[in-house]
Amino acid sequence: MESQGLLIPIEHGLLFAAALFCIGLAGVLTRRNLLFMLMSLELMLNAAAFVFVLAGAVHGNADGQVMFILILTLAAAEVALALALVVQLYRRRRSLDIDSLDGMRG
Amino acid sequence: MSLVLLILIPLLGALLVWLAERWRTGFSRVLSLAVLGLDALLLLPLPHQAPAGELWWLQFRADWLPNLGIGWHFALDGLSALLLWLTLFIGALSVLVSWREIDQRVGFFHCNLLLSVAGIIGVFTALDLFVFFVFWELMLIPMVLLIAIWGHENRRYAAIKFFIFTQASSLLMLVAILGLVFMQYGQTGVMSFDYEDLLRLQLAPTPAFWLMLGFFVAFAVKLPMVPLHTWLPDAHTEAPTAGSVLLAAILLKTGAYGLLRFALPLFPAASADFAPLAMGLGALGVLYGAKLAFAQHDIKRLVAYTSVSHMGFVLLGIYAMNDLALQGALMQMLAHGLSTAALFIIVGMLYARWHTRDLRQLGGLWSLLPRLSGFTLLFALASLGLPGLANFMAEFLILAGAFQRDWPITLVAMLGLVGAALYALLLVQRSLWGATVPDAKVHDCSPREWSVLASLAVLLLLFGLHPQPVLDLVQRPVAAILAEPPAPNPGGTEPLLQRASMERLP
Amino acid sequence: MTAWLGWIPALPLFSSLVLLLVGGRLGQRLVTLLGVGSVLGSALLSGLLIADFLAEGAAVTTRQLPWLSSMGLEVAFGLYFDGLSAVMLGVITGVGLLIHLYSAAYMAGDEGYARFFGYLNLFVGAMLLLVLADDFLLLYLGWEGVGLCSFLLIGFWYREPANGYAARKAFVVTRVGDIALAVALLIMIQQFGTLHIQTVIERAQLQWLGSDWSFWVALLLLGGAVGKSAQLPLQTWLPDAMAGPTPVSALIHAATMVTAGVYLIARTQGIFLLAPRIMELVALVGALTLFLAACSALVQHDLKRVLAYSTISQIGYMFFALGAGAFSAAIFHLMTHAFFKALLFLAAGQVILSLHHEQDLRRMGGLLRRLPFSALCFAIGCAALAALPLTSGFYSKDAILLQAYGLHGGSLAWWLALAGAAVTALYSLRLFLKLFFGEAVTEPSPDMRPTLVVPLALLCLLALFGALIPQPLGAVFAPLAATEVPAAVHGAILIMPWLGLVTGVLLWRYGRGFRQRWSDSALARSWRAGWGFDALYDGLLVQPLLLLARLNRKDLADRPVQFVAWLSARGHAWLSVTQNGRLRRYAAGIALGAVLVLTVVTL
Amino acid sequence: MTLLELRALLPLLLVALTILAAMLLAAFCRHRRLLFWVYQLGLLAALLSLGGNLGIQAQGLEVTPLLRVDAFFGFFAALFILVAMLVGLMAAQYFGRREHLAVPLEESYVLLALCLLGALVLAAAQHLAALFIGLELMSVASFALVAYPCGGAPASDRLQLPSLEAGLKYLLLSSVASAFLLFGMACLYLQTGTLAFARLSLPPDSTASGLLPLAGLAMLLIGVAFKLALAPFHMWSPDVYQGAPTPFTALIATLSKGALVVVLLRYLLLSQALQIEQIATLLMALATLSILVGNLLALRQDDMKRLLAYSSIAHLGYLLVVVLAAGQTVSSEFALQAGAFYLLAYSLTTLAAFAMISALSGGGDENRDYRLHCYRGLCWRAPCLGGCFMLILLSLAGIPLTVGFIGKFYIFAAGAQAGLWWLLGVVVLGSALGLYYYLRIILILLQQDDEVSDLVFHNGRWLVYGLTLLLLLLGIYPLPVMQWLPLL
Repeated sequence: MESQGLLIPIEHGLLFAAALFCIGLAGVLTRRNLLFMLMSLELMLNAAAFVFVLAGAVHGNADGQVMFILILTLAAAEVALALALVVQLYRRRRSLDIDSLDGMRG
Repeated sequence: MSLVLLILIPLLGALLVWLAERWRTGFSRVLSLAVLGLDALLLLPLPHQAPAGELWWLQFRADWLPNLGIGWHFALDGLSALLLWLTLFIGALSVLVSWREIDQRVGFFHCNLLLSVAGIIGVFTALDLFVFFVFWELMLIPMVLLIAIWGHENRRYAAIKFFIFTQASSLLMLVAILGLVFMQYGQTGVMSFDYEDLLRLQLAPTPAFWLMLGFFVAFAVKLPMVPLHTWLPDAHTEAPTAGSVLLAAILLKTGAYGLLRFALPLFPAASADFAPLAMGLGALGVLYGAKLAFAQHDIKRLVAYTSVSHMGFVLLGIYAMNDLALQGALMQMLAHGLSTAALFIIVGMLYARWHTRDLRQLGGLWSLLPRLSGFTLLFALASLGLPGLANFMAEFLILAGAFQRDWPITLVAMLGLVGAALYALLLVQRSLWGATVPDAKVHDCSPREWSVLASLAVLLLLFGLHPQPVLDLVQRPVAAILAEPPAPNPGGTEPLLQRASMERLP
Repeated sequence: MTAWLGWIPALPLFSSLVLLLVGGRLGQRLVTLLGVGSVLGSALLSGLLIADFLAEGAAVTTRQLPWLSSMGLEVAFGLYFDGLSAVMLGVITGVGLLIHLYSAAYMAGDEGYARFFGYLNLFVGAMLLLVLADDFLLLYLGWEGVGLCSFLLIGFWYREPANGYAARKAFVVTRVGDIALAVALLIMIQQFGTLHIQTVIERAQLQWLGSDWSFWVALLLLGGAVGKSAQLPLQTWLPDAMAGPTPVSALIHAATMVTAGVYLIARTQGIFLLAPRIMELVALVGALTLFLAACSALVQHDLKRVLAYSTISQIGYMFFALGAGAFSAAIFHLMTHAFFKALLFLAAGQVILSLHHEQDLRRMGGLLRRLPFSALCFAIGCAALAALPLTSGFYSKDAILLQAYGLHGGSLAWWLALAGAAVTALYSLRLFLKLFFGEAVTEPSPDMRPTLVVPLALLCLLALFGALIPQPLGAVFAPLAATEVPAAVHGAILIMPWLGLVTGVLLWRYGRGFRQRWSDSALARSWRAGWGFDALYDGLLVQPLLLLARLNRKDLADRPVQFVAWLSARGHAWLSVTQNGRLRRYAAGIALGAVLVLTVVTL
Repeated sequence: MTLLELRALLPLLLVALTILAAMLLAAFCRHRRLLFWVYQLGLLAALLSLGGNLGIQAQGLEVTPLLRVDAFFGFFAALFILVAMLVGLMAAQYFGRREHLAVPLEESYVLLALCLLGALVLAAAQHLAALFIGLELMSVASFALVAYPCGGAPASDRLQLPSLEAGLKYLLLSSVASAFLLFGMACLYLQTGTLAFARLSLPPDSTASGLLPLAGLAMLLIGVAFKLALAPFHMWSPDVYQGAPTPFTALIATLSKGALVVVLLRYLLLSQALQIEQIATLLMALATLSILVGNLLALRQDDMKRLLAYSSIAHLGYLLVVVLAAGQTVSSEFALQAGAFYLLAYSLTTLAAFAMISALSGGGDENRDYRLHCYRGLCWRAPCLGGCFMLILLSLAGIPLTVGFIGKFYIFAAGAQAGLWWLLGVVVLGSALGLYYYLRIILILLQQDDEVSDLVFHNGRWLVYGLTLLLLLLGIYPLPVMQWLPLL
């Protein structure tokens, strides 16, 4: 499916989104601070949203952008809840280190 | 309808017994005896021969899950009648035997006993494969509880091992049943679990072999065939006397019954090809069981391994696939049921008196308990196959039948007779003779114990000298099992099961 | 008359049932009455029947009680009475009655008295069933019943573990023989669909003329006979069977049970005649056993073991006769042997009793003056055993050697039999001399117990004049072609016993030093242990089985099950390590999973 | 939106109405019992409305390209509403006597209704956007439910820390999974050009362009697999199950997993994705892994809730067998019926198990202790409860005369018809392992020992009796339910 109005080939867009996604994933894996994990989480969601916009552009219909907005709302909701929990965590542990939360195992 | 009552009475009886214990201690024993008696009374008036041209004496059909083709289908014929009588008799015996042995939670004990009996009766009469499977699994749970609650030292290990062995193998059978049903669904577009419909199914050799294997493994685990028998010694050693009597006398027979009712008729060709291997395993079982029995110090393990050896004979008989051998196999199931039940009862009595099962501590019982030792001697002789007792008659018929089909394996199995002599006489010599007399001041058989053992002895002698009624009872079912599938097979597999090759002179 | 045939085995069986069930409560007198009375009854009945048979000479069969009718097999309780069973009946009930009388006194006061008579009657009943059986299965029932009773009676004094071991050894070794017999029965079922003795033999002669079925069945029947009659190679159990009370040894291990094998071969001579090679084998087995047992008897120290080996050797003679085709001579020797061997055993019992249960020959001697009556009995018994003229043994043994020469002359077996006669004479003389001459060691109590004298006296008469009893075997066995025997052979047969006696006397008088050296020599020791067969079987079969049993008590088949349990426990341990509660570890799990999934999909 | 479409959507609308009513009531008059009744009656109304438009569902109506209201939706919507009502009941009893702990219960009903709405949307979804909306609606609501206790006044760490930890873990990991899911959906959208559940067809030559749909589908399946806690992505579920309060754990185990299975079934059937050979092998690998890992992890587990988590991983593995069977044309509608019944059986049994635990546990109200040794000798102390516990365990193990057995029988039947012999072998092996730990618990229940155990009986026992009775009845006579099983 050749890109009609697109200037750059789709593969570049896809590669960019994949790179962004992997960076986000790496961020979640390596960072110990909760906030940074949330930020890298946002990164992953935006990477996925980017592909939607790209697809929308390729096929010339607005579904892609609608999905982008939906993803934004989702990200907002999740971050709101996450931050509420971060506050609770900070009040108890005075630290945002995620590894301190390993009470349940086995 | 009375067939369903046969199952319902012990089922309801089980609940009643549990409540009865709360009402008055000791009452549950009498009640469970009454329930079994009632069941026997119900079985008595049933017609004891098939109406003309009909295979089953009595049938009961009803719908259960029509969209899956499952229905309540019970039937009674010679084969199941014989085993039902054995079940009720052994059930009554196990209640009698545990009169004084079980003292805590007696109501729950008898409830499990009756549930297990109900499950077994269901297994022997069910003709719908799904219903058969349900009862097959149902009879195990009460038995596991019996072992787990009232058993001896490491009863947990034995209960878990018994449960997993039998359940996992029965799941294999479920896969085989479903495979069979869906193959028939593929061929005829009708999904039915009924025995008669599945009998008419024509299977290609390879799928038939795998499905038959599924059935065979489940029944081989229950009838302890050698490589899959390791659950038996633990389960028997740890079970209370009533539990091991029920287990040895009846539950092992459900395996053999399954082979006779389902594995052989449903897959005649595959079974015929599989027969040499099965007979070989049977003969191996005879020898291996005898060798292990010979090596045991624990008397209950010794008796448990003798069951492995005797059931090896049954397997040999079943897969010899001619009339003599099959009648012998059924006779052996009956005789083994009686003689092993008696041996376990005696071991229970010894345990009640000296709280030990170790042969090295027992000895010189003849002088202390002459009557009990007399009975032990008699039943040990029965288990080694002394002519004049039922076991010999059965083993002789099996060997005669198996000899015609595959004589080298039969010769190997006959070595088991020497093995039987070894372990039976070892049992007699180690426990009854010898000088080391355990110290306790104990009384000989109480009237209850004496009557239980005497009834078993009389039955063994009766069937040893006059086995004809049993042989006539199973005459027609055996012929039906060996006959080709009822439907005229359009040029399908030619009847492989040739008659016993008896060239009779004119 | 024939209606009573059924009662002959029934009487002892009923009385044994009564004795075993309620024997404990009955007084000693009542037990003796029952025990001896039942055998007396069947003895009288058989006497009448034999007399009747001698008059008319017609074979008799009783009504067929249906026992088993399965699809391919019809078996019934039926008894068959002809010349052969008449002789056997006479021997069993006659000698049996005398032994019962003897044991009433011998076992008096033993706490298992009722149990003893119960087993003895059960034995007589089973033996009568065996002899009168019309169907092989009924014969097999008697066959195993007899084996069972020998087990129970050998292990009668159960407090002594050695007796228990001997009993078990006897039963197991005979069981090996029984299996051979059972296989023969199975072949008959397959070939003829019936086990009725007469029809089987009849059809065998019709159908098996060419085929080698007769070879195999005859061989198997021989295997069964060898097991029960303690012939080579299954003879190791009889010497140990002496652990039982002496009357038991007399009845079972001399007169009746051990001759069951001879009866079986005689009864199925139709099949054996079809397989000449097996006949030669029977003769060879008989001769070999005869010679080996005789040599062993020569060096035994225990009184009863001497008699045991002598029994094995005399039965060897019977097998040799059967093998050579002289069936009637074999049965004749069977009868005479029953008489003098029972006499010897009972006399030995009396000697042992008076020497306060002393059985070792080395501690006996010089009893002539103190035990005159036993000396007399022993003299007659040993003379008959050595086959000196005017005794019954002389006629029967010579008949065997003469008739065997006719049919089988000059073969190795015959020469062995001849040499055996000499050795037999030697060891019977040695036994007599060792017992009643030489210096006295233990002080015996007087031996003239009244109740023991009557049976012993009767047996002495029978041992001397037993040969005169007519044997109605004409109808059963085909008459032998009378072949003339050269005078030299005839002479040799006559001289052999004297040769043995002379050498015995010379050795006793002058060879004291030689005898001492000889009895400690390696050869003597090996002979004493039954030519090392016991050690051979022990090493070959018993030890490996015990080792295997000890090795695998925990049942190897359980290993795979335990391995599966161990494997799943290990699996659980490894996997639960991954659940360490850290979120980043779980995220890493997801990432790894994603990589795994993508590779699976894109490969 | 014609009137007919509105009537078709009535159940969803009624649930949305309950959410609004609950929220307003929670804001103005915080009366716990009133809210409970508003919640239950709202759901009941939705259930009745569902019953009302059976006709519409019979022929199936497409309401906006996103949703499709048909018999398939009807059956599962009813199941989810019933589950939500039962969870509501369990929550009321679980938090019932905890006034002094001041855990405000009112908001939980809002979240429960939200979760239910998400599930209903998923049940009717036939469009990737609807899938996304429903999934996220349900997930975010359940994050809040998991972390619910730490919403109240700051009480002892012992009570609130585990739920906080569980909530955080669930949120973060689930968002990562959603990211995967979205990325996959985006790739599929790039490939097919439409967001509806369109037929996926692999271009014959598997060049680079062929990889895109495969990768997209794989990423989507990763997201779904995480939510269903299938094997490689299962690590979160034990901690979340243990941390969350018991009723809400039940919700996650039954509602969220059930809804996802429904939408997965619909998607795979509409897109015929299972025709693609790699996807079938992927699902087979996932099923085998989760059956083995689930059962192995549960083998020696001591905590009851973690054990139920692992056993639910294994049960989802069994359910994948049905999903695979549904892919094959020969057995697809039988497999659908099998899947529907198994879901019913699984939900009923899991709810009964969690109701049992919430009614009965070690330790007082605050620090509930679900370790197995607290339950030893239960059969002798409280025979009825002990009996119910044994029946529930037998149903989990799939032993006859329980609904679990009929469910397992259906699994085997679907597998046999579709010819998945190897997978059935793994199921047999898995259930053999399962038998071990279920029997181990039964033996603990039957243990006789006399020293006093710290077992505490909370309220909620009648719920357990009711559920066990239902479980037994459906096991003995499941015919009425079987007639309702939907066809796609």
